[in-house]
Amino acid sequence: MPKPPPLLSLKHISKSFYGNAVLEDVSFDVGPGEIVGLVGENGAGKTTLMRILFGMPVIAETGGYGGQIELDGAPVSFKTPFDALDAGIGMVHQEFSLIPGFTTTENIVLNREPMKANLACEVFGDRMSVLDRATMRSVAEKAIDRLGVKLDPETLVSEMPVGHKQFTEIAREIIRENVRLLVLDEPTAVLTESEAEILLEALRRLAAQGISIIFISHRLHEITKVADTIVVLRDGKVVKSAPSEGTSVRDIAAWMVGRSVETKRPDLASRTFGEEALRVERLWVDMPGETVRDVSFSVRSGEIFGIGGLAGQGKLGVPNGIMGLYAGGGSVTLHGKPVPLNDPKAALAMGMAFVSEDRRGVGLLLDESLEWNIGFTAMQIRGEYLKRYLGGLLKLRDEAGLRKLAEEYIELLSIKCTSPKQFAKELSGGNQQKICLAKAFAMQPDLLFVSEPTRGIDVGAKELVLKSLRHYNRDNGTTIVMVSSELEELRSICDRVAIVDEGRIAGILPPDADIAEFGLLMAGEVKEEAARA
Amino acid sequence: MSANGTNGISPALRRRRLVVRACLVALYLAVGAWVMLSGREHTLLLDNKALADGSAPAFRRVKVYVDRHDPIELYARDRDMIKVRGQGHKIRIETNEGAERLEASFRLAFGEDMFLVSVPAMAKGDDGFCEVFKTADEAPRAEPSADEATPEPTF
Amino acid sequence: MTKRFDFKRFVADNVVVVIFLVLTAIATPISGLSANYIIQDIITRIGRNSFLVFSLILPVMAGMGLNFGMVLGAMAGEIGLIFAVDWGISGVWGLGFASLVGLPIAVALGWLCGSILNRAKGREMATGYIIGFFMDGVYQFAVLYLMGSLIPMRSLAITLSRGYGIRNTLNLDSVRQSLDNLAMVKVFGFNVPVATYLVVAALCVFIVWFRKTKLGQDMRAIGQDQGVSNASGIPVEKTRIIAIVVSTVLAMVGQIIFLQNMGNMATYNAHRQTGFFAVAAILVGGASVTKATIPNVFVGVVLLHLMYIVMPRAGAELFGSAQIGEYFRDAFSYGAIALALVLHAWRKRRGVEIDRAGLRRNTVSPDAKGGQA
Amino acid sequence: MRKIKEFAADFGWPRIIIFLFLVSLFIVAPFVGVSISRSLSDTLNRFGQNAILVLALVPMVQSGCGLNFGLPVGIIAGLLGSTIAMQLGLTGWLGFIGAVAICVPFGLLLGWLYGQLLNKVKGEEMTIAMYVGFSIVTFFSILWLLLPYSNPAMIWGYGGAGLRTTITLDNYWSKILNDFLAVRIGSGFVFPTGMILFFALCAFFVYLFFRTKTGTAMTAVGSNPDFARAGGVSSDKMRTVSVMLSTVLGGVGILVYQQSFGFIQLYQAPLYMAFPAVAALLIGGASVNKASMINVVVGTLLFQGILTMTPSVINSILQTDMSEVIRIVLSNGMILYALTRKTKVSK
Repeated sequence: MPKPPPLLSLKHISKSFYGNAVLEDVSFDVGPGEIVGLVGENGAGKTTLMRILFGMPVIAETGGYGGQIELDGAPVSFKTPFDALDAGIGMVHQEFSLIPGFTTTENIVLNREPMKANLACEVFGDRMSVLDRATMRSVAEKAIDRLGVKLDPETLVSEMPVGHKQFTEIAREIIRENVRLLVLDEPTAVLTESEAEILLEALRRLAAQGISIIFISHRLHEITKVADTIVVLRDGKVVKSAPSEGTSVRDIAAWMVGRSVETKRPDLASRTFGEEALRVERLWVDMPGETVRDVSFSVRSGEIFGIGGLAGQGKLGVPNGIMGLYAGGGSVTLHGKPVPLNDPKAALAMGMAFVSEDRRGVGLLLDESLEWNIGFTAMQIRGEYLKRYLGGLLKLRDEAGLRKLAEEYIELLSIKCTSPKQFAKELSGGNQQKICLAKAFAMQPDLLFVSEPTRGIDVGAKELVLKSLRHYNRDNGTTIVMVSSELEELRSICDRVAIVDEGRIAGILPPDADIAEFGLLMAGEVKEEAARA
Repeated sequence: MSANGTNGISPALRRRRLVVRACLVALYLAVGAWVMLSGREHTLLLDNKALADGSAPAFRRVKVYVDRHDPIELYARDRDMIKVRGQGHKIRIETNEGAERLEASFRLAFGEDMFLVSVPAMAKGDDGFCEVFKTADEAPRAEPSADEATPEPTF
Repeated sequence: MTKRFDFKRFVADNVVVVIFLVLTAIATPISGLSANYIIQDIITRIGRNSFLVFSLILPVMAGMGLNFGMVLGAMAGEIGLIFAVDWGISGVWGLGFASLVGLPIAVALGWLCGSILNRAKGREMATGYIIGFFMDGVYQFAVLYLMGSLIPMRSLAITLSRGYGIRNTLNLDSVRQSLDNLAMVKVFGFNVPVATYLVVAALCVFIVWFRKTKLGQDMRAIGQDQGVSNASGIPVEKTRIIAIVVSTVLAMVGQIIFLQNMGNMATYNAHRQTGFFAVAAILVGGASVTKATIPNVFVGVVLLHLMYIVMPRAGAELFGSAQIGEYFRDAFSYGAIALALVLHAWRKRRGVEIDRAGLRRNTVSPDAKGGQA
Repeated sequence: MRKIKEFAADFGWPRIIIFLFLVSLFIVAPFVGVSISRSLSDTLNRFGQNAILVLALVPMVQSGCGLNFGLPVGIIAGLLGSTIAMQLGLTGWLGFIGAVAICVPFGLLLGWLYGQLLNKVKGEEMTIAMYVGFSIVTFFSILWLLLPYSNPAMIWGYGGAGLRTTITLDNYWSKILNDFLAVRIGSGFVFPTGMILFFALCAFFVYLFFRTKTGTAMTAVGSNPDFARAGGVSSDKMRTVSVMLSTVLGGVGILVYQQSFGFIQLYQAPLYMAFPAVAALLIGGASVNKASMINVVVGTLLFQGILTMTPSVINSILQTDMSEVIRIVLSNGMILYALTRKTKVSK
């Protein structure tokens, strides 16, 4: 069978943010009616690629992209997402983009409502037309029909189950007459198994009607089930583009995470640990987007424990829950003493410290000086850096002490700044991260949680941050629990690495275990394989 | 943006809407002028006094009808006041004393507030029976100081 | 599925309405006013006030909260009336003339107000309130210093003796109750200003129709989620401005109707309390910052004004001082607004928590209950 | 040049214009026969009279509760203090100190309640604060009529019950701070040393407070509540403390205002008192979420300076009293500017 000419073809796409290459020479084709499964770790460049395809303004603002996008063989370049929509490309985002108080119908036809003109339009324009409710409904029903799902056109979005919301989103994209290509970004992430099943069925139906689909998911078995072609991105490059026939989940997992360099950890043998320091049992944390469902693990004193996994699976919820920043439950003990949950002050007072992944949101006082940033928690929790006056009646901030502390850490972590009085917002990302570390170190913690310590900082700073963590662990014997999306990083520094998937720990591996093992755990495929075996 | 289609309306439609809107502006102005003219209130002073040149005596008793207002009865040397709206008006009198003219129409100048209508002059057939009336005390009056603008201090 | 009527929930959802019902129910018999007197007064006040209150509905629909900036419209209406009186345009003609003069002013002020509110997203209400104060200064400047000097004034009866500026009280004799009296009909012994009611009814029809238009649908969408609306191509900022412009124009007409019934106008104070009365009325009627309907307006006007009628007399009977009654009603009106705003803010937060709890139930395995929840 | 531009953008054009306006008023003043020394004296007097009310806004701005339009809550506490002190027959220094002593517990109590309420409505504090202020003023209007005050200097001469709308402090503690150590220079200039000293004392206490552990935590809550929470600080508690502090300062502020003004104003008088204070703070360079002592001093001087100078100078030039209009447009324009200014989001 001769292959029809591709509908969309991406040719040598490259993109860099501030000299940091995110995409390099990415090329692949999407044929008419073909389903392409796009797979990759977080940060592999999937989102950036889709942003380029959609002409998101952020791309142009950061200097455009290289390479060419062709639609039906003709080069195209979209300036806004609306241009892409006009060209027949629809996108379903991970977050729902629906009006909660509107019905299914109203959402499906949002801003494309069929209308009946009247006299007022002559004066005030088309927007004075009255909505044609009957046609609206029939348009919506047609779209629902095309999807082949059960959806009541008159239910309010706020009252429907998540799955139906997802279908409504897709229905909205396919009512346009010219729609030819749909991009779905993690559409099954919020769905239950059975809902996901129905969705996949609907996608197949659409493909059969000639609509091409780019399907982004980390659930590899879904990809193998529904995709015709699988494209694997890693570090901004296409590492593999293969028909899904004859490709196993294990292959994809290996391609996704696999790097040529094997991690060697000669130091592992010489590491010794003390008693059990932290014990977590049946922890659940209600952190939006990072829900932890049921996590149990234990860490020994002096150990560096890594927690990895894909974004949204709940790895970030673990430290945030234990430190009391998000509502949670379960039992956590530190050296045998129970840690009260939902109480940050108590958690800090027990000798735990936390470097948050949300550096600018939670980690720093952007509009205050570095002295404040570094010393604040120590002052509030440990009562340090306060000077007593009037026999202890009046305790004022010890500016000199704070300054000394700040200078000490600026020296220690080689933080680049003009003075300890500089505002935190004026520093670069890497130096801000060091400030966050300094804040945690100033607490002289017994147990340190570090969450995404190297996110968004340059390579040099990354090395420095990791080195200071390693040294801190070695010199002070501090137990460290490190959460990171970067598997390599975890494997290079941790003594054990746990992988979190769907709010549960999928498995705990030594850092020098086979890379494919990690990949399978991350993709949640272990259960499946075990069931099959 | 083109999703809602307003940008893509045809030039013909655009022109038609432009015309409609221009008409609407014209209509707005026309209605304004119409309302202004027909709503304009004038005060008529109905005067039943002998004319200064003695050419017509005052009626001893006369009933005056202005437009559709209730009739006003005037005795000799009476003066009464009536407020009318608009510029064109009709006046009609009923009397037993005989008159050369019982009915007349007249127009008022838009810009003036008060007119003096001499009933004997009108009855005589004089066309200048309605003239602008200027009050002597239209100069700024001394007014109670309480009415001076002293807005209460507020925020 | 039949929904059982939940009394507790009903009270909780309409607590402001319930409080006012109870208050007036207690105060009415104490006041000793006759039913006839009260009903006649209410009939008059519905005609006088409801138009003003209606002007709040559209901005609520567009998610901009209660439009305290409606006083701008009231000012435009007052300027229209000043010109109508100055030019001696009387009767309903005068009202029409005032509206025609006020229209462009209201549109311009509304546009200005909407643009400012677009720069203060998230705190529209406080900003709208301050815009009202600010424009009050500008209004004073225009009416007190420009009218008669830069803007020619004809009538000496309304200008101050110093030659410019408008007097403190404007006599509206020439238009007094001209709309009310256009078709005053006696129904069961009560005087009903049918023409005024017809105007209000026409406005209701307009609002019902407007909700069905594309623009109305866009406003509802923006009111619920600006981000989503923007992403689907609805011009958010422009639509918000339109909502405020329409509101301002309606307030302009409303103020003219209000003042023709009153018969005279405190040139510099008439608009000051307009926003407060309108907002209090619609909240007392059970509306919230995000939802306001036509019944809310009528219930609110009736309840609020019932209290305004009976409270001073009840105070006089009970404490021997009508002043206390007046303070009582002011305190309750301010309190009602504060309470409604507090309840709304509180419900919004509770709503978020309930959503989150729902999420947790879906995702957290029910048997994972080791610690305290 | 660029530096100047940056500075202007940072400081805000409206403030610079207001500053230049005030300077030009002072330059013009002698030419139209307005005495500079008297104007300066008036400005200082009004500064002392209002500065603590402006200062009262600072804690809530710093803790992230926004501009305290609910300042009347504190003012009510102050009114309770002064009326009760008067009822008890306290005069002179005893009277003033007594009034402050009575006002503080009321301020703490009302502030605590008010703070609890504001914690329930995070994000919409300003509108609600405004109406809480209005409600409490009207509610206390009832109480002024009903409470069993009996000092004949305070109650209506006839009728018997209820407090007067304005109560003179002439035989109590009128001008007691103003006259304390007051320095007279020439014919028109009086420096109200006592009052300025008292303000300086209050400002110093607030300054000290913001250097304590609690004060530091409060600033952090206002700057980034998530950071504070992660640092083990309860933002609700800090906000409540800031509201209580603001309310007490509001009460003390109105007491200072009263002794300088010579009268206690009751009933509807406190209704709009928050607005000039807010305007003054904003003119001084504060924003909706950041304020300092310098903002208070500069803002109150500028605002009160303009209020003093416009009636006399503009009146002499234009032969009309436009000061009222200028005041309204200026102060509300300033608040409007602050509310609509795109707050620099540093996230």
